Amino acid sequence: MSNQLGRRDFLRAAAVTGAAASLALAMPPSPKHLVELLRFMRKIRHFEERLTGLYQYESFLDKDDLAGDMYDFASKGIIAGAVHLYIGQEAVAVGVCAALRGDDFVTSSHRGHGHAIAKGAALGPMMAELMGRKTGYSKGCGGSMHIFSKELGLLGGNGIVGAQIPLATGAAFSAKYRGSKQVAVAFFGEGASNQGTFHEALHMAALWELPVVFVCENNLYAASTPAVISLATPNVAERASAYGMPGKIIDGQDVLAVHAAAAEAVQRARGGDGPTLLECKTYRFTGHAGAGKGQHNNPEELKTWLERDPIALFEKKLRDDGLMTAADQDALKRQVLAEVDEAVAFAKKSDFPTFDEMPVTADTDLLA
Amino acid sequence: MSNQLGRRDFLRAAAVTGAAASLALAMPPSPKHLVELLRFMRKIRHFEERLTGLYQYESFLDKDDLAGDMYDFASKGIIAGAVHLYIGQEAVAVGVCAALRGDDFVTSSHRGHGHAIAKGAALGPMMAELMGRKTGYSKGCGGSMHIFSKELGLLGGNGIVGAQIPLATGAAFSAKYRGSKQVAVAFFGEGASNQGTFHEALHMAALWELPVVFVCENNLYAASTPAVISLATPNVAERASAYGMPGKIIDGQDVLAVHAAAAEAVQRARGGDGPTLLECKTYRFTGHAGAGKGQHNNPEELKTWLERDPIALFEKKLRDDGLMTAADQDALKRQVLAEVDEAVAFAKKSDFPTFDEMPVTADTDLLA
Amino acid sequence: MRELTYTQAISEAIREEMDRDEAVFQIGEDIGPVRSRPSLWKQFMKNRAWQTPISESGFVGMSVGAAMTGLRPITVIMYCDFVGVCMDPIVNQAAKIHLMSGGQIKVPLVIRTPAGAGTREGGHHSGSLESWFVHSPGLKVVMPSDPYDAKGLMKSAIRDDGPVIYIQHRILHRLSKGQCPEGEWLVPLGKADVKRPGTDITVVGVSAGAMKALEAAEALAGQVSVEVVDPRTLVPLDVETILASVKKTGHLLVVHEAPRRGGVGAEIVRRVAEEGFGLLKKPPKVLGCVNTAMPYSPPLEDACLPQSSDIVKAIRQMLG
Amino acid sequence: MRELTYTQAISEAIREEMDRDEAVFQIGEDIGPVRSRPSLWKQFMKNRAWQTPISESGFVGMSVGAAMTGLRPITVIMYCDFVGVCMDPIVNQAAKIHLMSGGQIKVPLVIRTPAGAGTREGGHHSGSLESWFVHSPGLKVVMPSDPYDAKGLMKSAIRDDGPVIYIQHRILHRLSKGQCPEGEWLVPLGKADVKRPGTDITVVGVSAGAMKALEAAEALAGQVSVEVVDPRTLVPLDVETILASVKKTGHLLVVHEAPRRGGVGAEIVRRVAEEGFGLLKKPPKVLGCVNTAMPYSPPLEDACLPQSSDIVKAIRQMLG
Ligand SMILES: Cc1ncc(C[n+]2csc(CCOP(=O)(O)OP(=O)(O)O)c2C)c(N)n1
Ligand SMILES: Cc1ncc(C[n+]2csc(CCOP(=O)(O)OP(=O)(O)O)c2C)c(N)n1
Ligand SMILES: [Mg+2]
Ligand SMILES: [Mg+2]
Repeated sequence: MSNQLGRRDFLRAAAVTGAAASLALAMPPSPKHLVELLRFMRKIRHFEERLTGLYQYESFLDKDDLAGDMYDFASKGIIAGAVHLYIGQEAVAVGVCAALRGDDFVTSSHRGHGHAIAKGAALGPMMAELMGRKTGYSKGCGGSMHIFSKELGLLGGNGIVGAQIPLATGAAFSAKYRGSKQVAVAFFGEGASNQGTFHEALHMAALWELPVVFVCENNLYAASTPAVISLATPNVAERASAYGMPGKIIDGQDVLAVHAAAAEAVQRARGGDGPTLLECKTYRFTGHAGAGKGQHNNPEELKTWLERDPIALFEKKLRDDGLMTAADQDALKRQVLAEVDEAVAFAKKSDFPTFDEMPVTADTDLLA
Repeated sequence: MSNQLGRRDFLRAAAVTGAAASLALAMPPSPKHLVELLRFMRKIRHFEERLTGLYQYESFLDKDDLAGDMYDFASKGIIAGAVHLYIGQEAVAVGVCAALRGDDFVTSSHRGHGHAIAKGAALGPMMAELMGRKTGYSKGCGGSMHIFSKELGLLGGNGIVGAQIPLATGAAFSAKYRGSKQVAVAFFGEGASNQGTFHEALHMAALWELPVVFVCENNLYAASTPAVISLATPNVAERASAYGMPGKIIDGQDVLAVHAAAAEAVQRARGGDGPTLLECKTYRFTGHAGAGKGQHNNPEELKTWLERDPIALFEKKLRDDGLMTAADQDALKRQVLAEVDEAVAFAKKSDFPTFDEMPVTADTDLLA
Repeated sequence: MRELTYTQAISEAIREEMDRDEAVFQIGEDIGPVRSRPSLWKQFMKNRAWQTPISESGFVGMSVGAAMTGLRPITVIMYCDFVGVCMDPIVNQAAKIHLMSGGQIKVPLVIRTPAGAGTREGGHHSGSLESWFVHSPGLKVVMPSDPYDAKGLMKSAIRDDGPVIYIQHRILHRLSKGQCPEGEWLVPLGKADVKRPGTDITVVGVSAGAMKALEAAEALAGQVSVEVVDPRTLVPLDVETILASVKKTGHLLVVHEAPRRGGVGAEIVRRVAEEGFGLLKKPPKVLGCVNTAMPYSPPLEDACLPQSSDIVKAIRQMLG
Repeated sequence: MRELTYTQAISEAIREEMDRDEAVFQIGEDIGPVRSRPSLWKQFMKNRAWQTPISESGFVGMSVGAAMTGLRPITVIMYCDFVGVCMDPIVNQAAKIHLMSGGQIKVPLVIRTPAGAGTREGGHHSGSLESWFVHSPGLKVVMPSDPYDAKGLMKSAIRDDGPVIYIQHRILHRLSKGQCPEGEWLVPLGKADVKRPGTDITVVGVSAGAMKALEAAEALAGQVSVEVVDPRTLVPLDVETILASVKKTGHLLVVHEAPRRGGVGAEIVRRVAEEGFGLLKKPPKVLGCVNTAMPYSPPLEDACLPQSSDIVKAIRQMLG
């Protein structure tokens, strides 16, 4: 049975050109692949920097507020809503997705642009989604937190903290049931590790030896809440032992360290040996939401983390190893910036969807 | 502030006569207390044995059923509903509750008669509750799974597996907030340890160093599901380390072992040093539900566990230590059986509540 | 023809659909027969019944992930009341992913849950929560009242490409038997059934409400001609059949076990008021559970739930 | 008199009630200002604001346990949509314990949650789920539409001895300002308010629906005399005030942001149909969100939500 099912077209990606996923089989990565890792990190960085500019921020924070919006964002710009930036954490998404095949699955969080781009999402439809256009990945129906791509195995960001963890576990269950040898990855923050879904999903994944990798990005904050007051023990990785699952702590600013750990965990999963929990220690360089325009949690602390900018660290390594010159790197950056320009232009000239184009089935009584 | 609040009458029990709780301060327990421990175990045992007789069991199990009731019970007897017996596990409730003060809090599960009796519940109103009479602890509105007693600090059984764990944690929070030095205990099964509430509540209890003791009764089954296929690792106690909390494995058939471990955990909690997870290895001697009339999960395995009947083991110890003779023990048993008779008589002659007596407030539009 | 019980009918539907499509499997607590760990995965591949830990939000979420990636889970929530611990994966994930993904991703998931009261199980084991799901766009909601519908609707639910909440009634498990054809049949989602034709009053009975309405109709036979309409699916709702009946009778009574306040009775009254204004000769009425948690004590439970005698009384009042 | 914003009004209520009763405290995510662990407990005792991990079912359950044992928590669910992860402690525990304990144990708990759409946050951050709570006996449900009510109802909610769901609207946070007296006032639970008297049609506006109804009434001023009734609390529902208004106008439109299907509009229509049959001259109507998950794209979100222009249009149609 499993073979027959496995052969069906269950989100098996077509050849995904330009996807970080295409780097998967090189371990250790070849020089060409290393440059691609850098390119993907830059794509995320510059894509998101551009969002900041397009987001017309208004603050409503009232210092005496005991009762209002917990989050301080709003925009009347061309990009609206709650836009959570990934800047500072790029090494995690890129390192992990580089260890995946095109047909592997990824679920993500509210902070999902980086995971989508690293899994191979093109910047044009990403930008269009954020501008609510019908050329967006989710036809404008999703927005920043809900970027799906069936062909890339992108099972969506998620607005519910922790909900993506069982979803990835279910995709892994499906892969095992179908015998397809696909692997699933769930990306989530240290804040999400306090949700019941974390416990339930990790436990069942271990119990049933499912091909899933749990990637916790511990960026030390959950919105305004520091990890130091919301985690009873400092390391999320240690929770893995409660399920008899391996748990590892990784330097999330070092893309090669992330990639090596992810490759091992993915191999373990694909080989039928079950799940792994990876805790990547990282940091977000902007405020929680508001496309980078909201207040940062801790500007002092931020300074020391900026010294560990994952892109700068990796560029230095590539120069030190003689694989790229500063000029090469500058050229790559320009290429990416041009790609971002194109994405903005593509999105801006795209139409908004109309109500009648909303993807709903007639039998659900839309207007009843 | 805390003192003022602490002095208010928040479920502080009046002198609770006959409660196991009154044994609390004796550590190690005095001979007199040891006899009381035995008495409480017998009260639970014989109370529940009587339920079996009052439950008019009908089986609906269809071996080919893929779709029906997962549980095989129904009764048209004087006691109806889902009645889960505690027989076999008595040492846990009695050992733990003997380490509590009268004003400490207990939350319990669907299998809650033992916890209620051990915390001091009288058999008459217990039996009346199970017969749905207005003299029952919950005026007949609760039933087997919902026995509450404000004055005994009994915050109810629970029909939702795992829901009682945050409730006890909240009672502990309240005790700490009020500075009342009360301790809360949550009783739950190994099955419940797979619920998200277990994770969330244990984590917050550890984070905030709340005065709560988590008592997991690992009786090797969750309804029809053996722990061996539902726990990824054999010991629930090991999960405590994920929260930086002590976790201990205890022989749940040995009332003194349970009592010693509980006394230590309660002391730790009351002293402000935070929560403990105790895993008591135990076994239920009857089927999951149906007042002991449903099928047992594993009759072969049961035989070996019956050799570790907690009452028989403890009686032997008391005889070996020269604290009681067989005749004393027989007399005690008869006393308890007579108490059960009285409870049945009391309940049977009690009235059913009427609709108009239901404890609902007028402003909730009961009939609107 | 042969006699099937309600649960036999559902079992048969599941077995046939499993034979038909290997992507179909069941997952949930205590659904057996997986009993020992070492051979677990192999057994599963044979059995297609996946017995879980008590982790509803985990395994419902997993079912959504599995449904997004090619499988067709039938996920069991043992009692309807327990959905309180796993509403998120149902209403925020399963129900919304199709729209939020711009129509790319379908979630062919059946959530099957026994509901209903009458067994003296008290406040946590007596619920009927269909109206939460009716109010959650993206879900279909099915509530069969007899074996024929139970089987045919289950098969349609499994073949549907979106998430379907299939609510079976725990009293019907035991009480409902009926003549059924051999072989397979489908009952379409969105088509009500007139279980008993009549001319004086329309009683819309939901799930066990339909059974009780039929009892009441029988009790009134010769005095009042009661038309019993079973909507069978609440989303989509076959309002046309209800309106046609009300047009004929001029009177509407809705019966369900969920509390009256905010129940599907209100929704049915709204549809009739908006779309069939003027058809009613007298005020419509909804009979549901009293607005309270379910008490355990048998006389209280009986008093809180609508009984067929209450239906008889209500009909007499409404027409009298 | 002075001007208060909606959030200032709520803040003031909370602060006053905290001063009045030391059993009152807030608990929830990101409610600050606790920032560092070592001094945590001490700060808490000072601040009465308890910033939690992201563990809603845990801390809501804890709040219930705290409320059962003498405290009066105000528990914050950051967005109404997130209640999917913690319905159980709300509807099975908080709501039912009073009845299940035979009336022994009270649960004086306020669950405060911002709801509503209009901020382009998509499918998981735009929900209004009041009707789930309305259908859960044992809860009271409060939805203020302006600063005066927001403060007065919050104070009543905190002083109530049962669980109260207090739903504040995220758009009103920013847009709603109003003249308020100095000092303290209470608004009772269960008392609707006629926000604008009129004679031609009754518009029952829930939360931001009341604000939009007032805009529509203003737009129609001189042409149609619109009476805007704000129920303020949905449980208990002040049906008398609604019936009195409908008796005068003969027309009923209900406006809310939750989906029409199974929304509180249906419940209000049921009450009017059952208790005020014959008062309506034309079919009643409910304007709610289209029955779909909320799409992100601004034109789609705008099209799915009832706008004041839709209210104007509906009124014209209904009377025309
Ligand atoms: C169930 C739920 N609770 C709360 C929120 C609000 N919220 C959105 S993001 C966030 C913080 C998440 O922190 P973490 O998991 O560490 O991820 P990070 O933002 O740091 O990437 C919170 C509390 C939510 N979206 N869902
Ligand atoms: C949330 C929830 N899921 C499922 C059930 C059904 N159920 C009742 S008892 C039980 C087994 C509980 O096992 P365990 O926690 O080990 O306790 P035990 O019965 O062994 O004492 C189950 C699955 C429930 N009551 N609540
Ligand atoms: Mg974080
Ligand atoms: Mg057990």
